[in-house]
Amino acid sequence: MAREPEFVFEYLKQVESLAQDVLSDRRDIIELNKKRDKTREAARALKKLDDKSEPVWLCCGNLFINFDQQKANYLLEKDQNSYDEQINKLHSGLKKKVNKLYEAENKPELKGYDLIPISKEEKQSLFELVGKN
Amino acid sequence: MSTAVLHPNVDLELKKAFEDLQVKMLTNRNQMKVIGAQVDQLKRQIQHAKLTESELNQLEKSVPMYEGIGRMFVLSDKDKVMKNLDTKAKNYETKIQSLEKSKEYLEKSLKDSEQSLRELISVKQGKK
Amino acid sequence: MSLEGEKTGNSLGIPKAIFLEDVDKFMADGGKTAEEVLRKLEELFQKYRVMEVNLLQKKEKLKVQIPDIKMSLDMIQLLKRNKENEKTVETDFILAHNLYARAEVPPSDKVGLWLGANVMLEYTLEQADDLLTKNLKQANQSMEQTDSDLDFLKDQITTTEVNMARVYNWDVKRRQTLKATA
Amino acid sequence: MSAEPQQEGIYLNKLSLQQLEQIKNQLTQEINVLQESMHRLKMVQQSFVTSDQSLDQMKNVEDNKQLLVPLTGSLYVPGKLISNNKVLVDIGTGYYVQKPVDDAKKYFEKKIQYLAKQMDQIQPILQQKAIMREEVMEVFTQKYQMQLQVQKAAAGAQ
Amino acid sequence: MSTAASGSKKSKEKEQQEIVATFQKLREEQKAIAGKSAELQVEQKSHELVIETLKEVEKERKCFRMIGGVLVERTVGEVLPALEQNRDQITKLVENLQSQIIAKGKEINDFREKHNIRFQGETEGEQKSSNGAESSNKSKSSGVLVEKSA
Amino acid sequence: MEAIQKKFEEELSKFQKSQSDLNKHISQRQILESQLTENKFVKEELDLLKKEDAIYKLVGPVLLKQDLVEASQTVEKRIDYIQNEIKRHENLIKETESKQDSLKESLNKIQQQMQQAKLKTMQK
Repeated sequence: MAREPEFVFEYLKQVESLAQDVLSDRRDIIELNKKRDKTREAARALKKLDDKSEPVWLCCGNLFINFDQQKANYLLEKDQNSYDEQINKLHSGLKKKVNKLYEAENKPELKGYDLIPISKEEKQSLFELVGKN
Repeated sequence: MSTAVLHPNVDLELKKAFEDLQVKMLTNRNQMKVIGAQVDQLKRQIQHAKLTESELNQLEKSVPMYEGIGRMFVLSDKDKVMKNLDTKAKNYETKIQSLEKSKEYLEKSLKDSEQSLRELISVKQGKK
Repeated sequence: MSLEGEKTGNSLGIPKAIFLEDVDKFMADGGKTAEEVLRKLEELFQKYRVMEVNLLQKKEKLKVQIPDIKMSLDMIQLLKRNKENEKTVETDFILAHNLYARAEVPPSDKVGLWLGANVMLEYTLEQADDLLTKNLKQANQSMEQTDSDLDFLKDQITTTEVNMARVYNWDVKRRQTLKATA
Repeated sequence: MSAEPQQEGIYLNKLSLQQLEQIKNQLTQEINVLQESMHRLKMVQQSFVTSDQSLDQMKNVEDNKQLLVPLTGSLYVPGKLISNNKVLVDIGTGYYVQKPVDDAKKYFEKKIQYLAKQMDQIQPILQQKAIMREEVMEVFTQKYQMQLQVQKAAAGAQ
Repeated sequence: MSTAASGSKKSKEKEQQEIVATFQKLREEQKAIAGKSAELQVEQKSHELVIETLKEVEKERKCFRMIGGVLVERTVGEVLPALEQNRDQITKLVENLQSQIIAKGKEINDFREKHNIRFQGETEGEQKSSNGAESSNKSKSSGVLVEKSA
Repeated sequence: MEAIQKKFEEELSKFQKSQSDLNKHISQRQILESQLTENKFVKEELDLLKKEDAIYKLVGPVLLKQDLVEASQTVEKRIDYIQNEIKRHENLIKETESKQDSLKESLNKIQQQMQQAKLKTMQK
């Protein structure tokens, strides 16, 4: 009995941190997807321009730099590829993480411990007492 | 605030005048506080300009200098920089002067209101 | 038995919060009152919170710094190419909030890097590249370290919270039995 | 100050300590929110003031003047100004307009004024809420003292 | 309830309020000094970093120094001593502020003992504030140098 | 008794859900309002432009030149859209509020029933 609370507690912390990790990766993917879409939209807009000789301004952080369209297209493509790469990398990593989390959440040997709700209640009652949340 | 002059059963005219004065005092005092802060800020900026001048004065005339405009730095020279610092300080001075004037005005108008309230009170008391 | 462990396992010397396995035994040891222990735990908890705030600030700073270094590195690459091709670049740069001015940047080997403390040092493109690359690496490492410190800290905070709850409940139970036997 | 909203004073007197505390907390929260938005508005306004001032200074700079161009927050390169008395202004929602310096100045001055108006609208509300909170606190202490005395008297009577 | 009694009660209550207000003012003052000190410490650190960098560089290299919004073009050899002087000044200021914090802490503790002020619950707050220097790392990120994560 | 309890809990959770819906709609309306102001500002600015001023639109990372008519139309369309969205959200807010009122009422009723039931058992 002596080891059990600590064991369960460590396990809970582990699940929590895994879940956090998965969540933040998902957020990153969404962000990157948005950026990729925007870049794609920009590339399409460039293709529609009538005058191919007119240079365009590309946003680079704090500034806009004048590029000829060919160069601009090249840079946009490069950006898109880099976004794709990052997204793919995150995706494959995420799959593993989700599996690990799923596994951890369903650890059969942990069934039957009713310590989880108790510790939550404890926490709650204490928060009410200390007035924190 | 001299609440002592007020009887529990003052007439409404006096009460109204008194309340108006209180509101005026509050807004005037706030405005004066803002002006005071602005003046302090300007004084600090003058101080800053003077300090910069004295630091730069120690340098040779030939040392290249760039003036900061927004985020960029524009090539200039010592004479021009010094002249600009001077005009800046002078501008701050004139701003301070005009602020002091509006402060004086606020003080005066507050005094006038106080005076007229006092007169009103004495008239009322005279009646009794 | 102590509430704080050794200051290891992280860069800041954050003391580890020790999980109270056996509250009965812990409380019996040395005859502490629940109030005392709770106060100590609360102190520890606050200490962690202060550290957490500091780390979060550090992280925010890095979050600004890292993209800036990355962008600077991109710019260095562009300047290098322009120098090779003898190309002048035209740019609308940010002059102030919502305001851009246009400038021409001729090919050049020299740039200024803002070091801090009101000092900007001139670098050749190659030198700037080296310094920025080094700094980016360092900043990334620092970010990783900060993240792991924050993780560690979060763990300690949770442990402390649970410890507080356990001691508190232990005390409630104790009072109840006291009442029942009285 | 308590002379002003008489009715409110009566209304406050009828409330319990707990209710008063609740009102106080709510007012504090509202004041904090307002103060924060004031602060934000002031910051934005200040940044527009800087833009406006930068334009003033820029008017005195000839074209082709040598300068150090900020490429990022920490990287500067030597370059030349070719603004030609025109600047690019970010007018929001992804639109940028290139216009003469004087027109740009007008734009920023309008923004500054708009923000000043916004702040002028918030300021009196903030003041009013602060006064109200003071009143609530005053009534609270009065009531609290009274309750203490009643309790004491009751204890003495026993 | 006699008016006389409530009157004396009121003055006592007022006195109490004033004591608390003074106490809080003292703590605010200490906090302000601590904030200033923390700010300067950040400045001190950035000076150290820059000095370290400049020391490893040729003395003739072009180096700009900003003085009151004006960027002055100089050399490393010229900027370095000025910077070191500046750092020494900051160090002195920080030392001065630190002793001020300690003095304030003593003043606060004396005041507390004199008026027998007690905190609700923890003694922790008093501990922390009398030692003062909670670093409020103001993020000032215009530099390119990165602190080592040590 | 148990049935009433269950009914109470059901209604309560419905109430809580409508409360969170309401908050969601309100915050969404706020976002829309600020978007509306920003777009109106842009429209105002576009209306002030002179012929020689150049307009650009940021598409992804590219700044593309646009003509005034096109830009004005786009912004106008956006304003229309946002205004309609605001109306939609206002209606939703009203709906949710009235739904909440009726839920409140039924909760009150159930509570009364519960109390009465309790009294009866106590009297027994």
